[in-house]
Amino acid sequence: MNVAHLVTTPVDATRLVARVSAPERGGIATFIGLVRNHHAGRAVLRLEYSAYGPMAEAEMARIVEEAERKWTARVAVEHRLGALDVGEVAVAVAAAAPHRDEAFAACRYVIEELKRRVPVWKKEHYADGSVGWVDPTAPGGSVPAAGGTGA
Amino acid sequence: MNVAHLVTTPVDATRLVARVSAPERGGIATFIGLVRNHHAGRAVLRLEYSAYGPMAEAEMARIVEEAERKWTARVAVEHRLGALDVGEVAVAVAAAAPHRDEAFAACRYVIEELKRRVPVWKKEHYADGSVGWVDPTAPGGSVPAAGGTGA
Amino acid sequence: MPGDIWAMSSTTSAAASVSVLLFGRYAEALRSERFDLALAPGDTVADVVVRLRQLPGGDVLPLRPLCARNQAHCGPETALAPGDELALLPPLAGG
Amino acid sequence: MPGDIWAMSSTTSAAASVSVLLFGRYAEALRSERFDLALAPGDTVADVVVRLRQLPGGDVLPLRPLCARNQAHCGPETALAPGDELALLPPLAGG
Repeated sequence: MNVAHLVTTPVDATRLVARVSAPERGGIATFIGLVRNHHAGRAVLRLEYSAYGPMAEAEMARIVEEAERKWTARVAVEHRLGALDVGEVAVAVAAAAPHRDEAFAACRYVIEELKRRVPVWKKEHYADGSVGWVDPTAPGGSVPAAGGTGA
Repeated sequence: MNVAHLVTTPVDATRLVARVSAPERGGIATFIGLVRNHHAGRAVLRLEYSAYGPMAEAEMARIVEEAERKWTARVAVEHRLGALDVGEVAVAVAAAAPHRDEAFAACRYVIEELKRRVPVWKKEHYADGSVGWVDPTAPGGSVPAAGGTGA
Repeated sequence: MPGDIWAMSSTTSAAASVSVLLFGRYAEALRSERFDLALAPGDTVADVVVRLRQLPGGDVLPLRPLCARNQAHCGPETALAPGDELALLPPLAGG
Repeated sequence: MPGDIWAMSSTTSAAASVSVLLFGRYAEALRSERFDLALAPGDTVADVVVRLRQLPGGDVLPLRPLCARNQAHCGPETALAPGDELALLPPLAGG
């Protein structure tokens, strides 16, 4: 069963929890990443996620497999693509394991590795009309993108 | 708003997530504890949670307050009481924060402190007909309770 | 003479007594969820535990059980005041 | 003479070419999401990056960008084979 997906419809963490639940797994840790209304001191109105689709899903599947092997856990993850408003869910991870240590560790591993390895990009639309590509390696956290109407 | 409750109806993690969500909080970590079908090598059929109610809610509220202060997070927690079947949710914690480090830390803190400090007890009904009080300090993880029909 | 120092709620004035709450297997073994005890000046949690251990089933109690005074965790040397609510807590198993 | 070594997909046989995929601000700056490049024996990812940097907007590319060969992360010294899919990835921002 493939449990690592890119989706263009709303991410539902409850659905992921249901997928990983089982009577022998007593702990489920989840992480939900939402679109924030600010980034590096700038007011954010909305954003757009894009991806190198086939690789992103393959890499997510590899990460899930690694976590499941390392912690005897069961993991599901979904990442949203396209246009998102503030408050919408961008990514959700659910990790179930017999005990909570493993569930937390597996959940944390998946979101950290996803951020480190999965080819997804984020374009932010700011309140001042400008648009930026989020770049964690850039000084201000983003670099200007084409299509902005402001600064 | 009180966000630390004992409940006798099903715990709904989604409701807790909704309570802590806000546009400035980009990360929500949750933990869901379910009734497992096994404990310390014994098959479990169902269990009963009881509590020192007023203190349990007061202690949960103190823990939530500590976590919120320590990590600038927003936290909600619910613990179920009464009879539960395998697979039902016993406890759920949701912690929202601007970033995921704080969300994970706050969530983890609340479940660890809850287990350490909140006066709740668990009676397990085993497949062999016996009944035990769960006791993490006892050698087999539980001590016999009255009312068992077996070993 | 335990009989001298025991007094149930109906015969004890609240001003000179402490409510002891029992839970889980402590309540099961002592067949009660609550005792109202007369309090001598200077009585600590440990003093109350010693008296409860003399009751039938009282050996379920460790000498230093987990306990709470007025709904907050406390240690066995905690002094009790008239009207206090003392809870003796079996090993916790929540979550 | 970049013109000599560039060949778009329509004129290059798949057997001797590599598909280069661009994303995010790399695609924006180079105004394309895909180039099919002729491959010389021994060409590495770094060789391809050097050539792409000569194009208009190509200076958006660092000398050692994050990259993937056939949908798996790879280093800039990775040798390319005909038919490979090379992706040049701007700093990741998922999650």
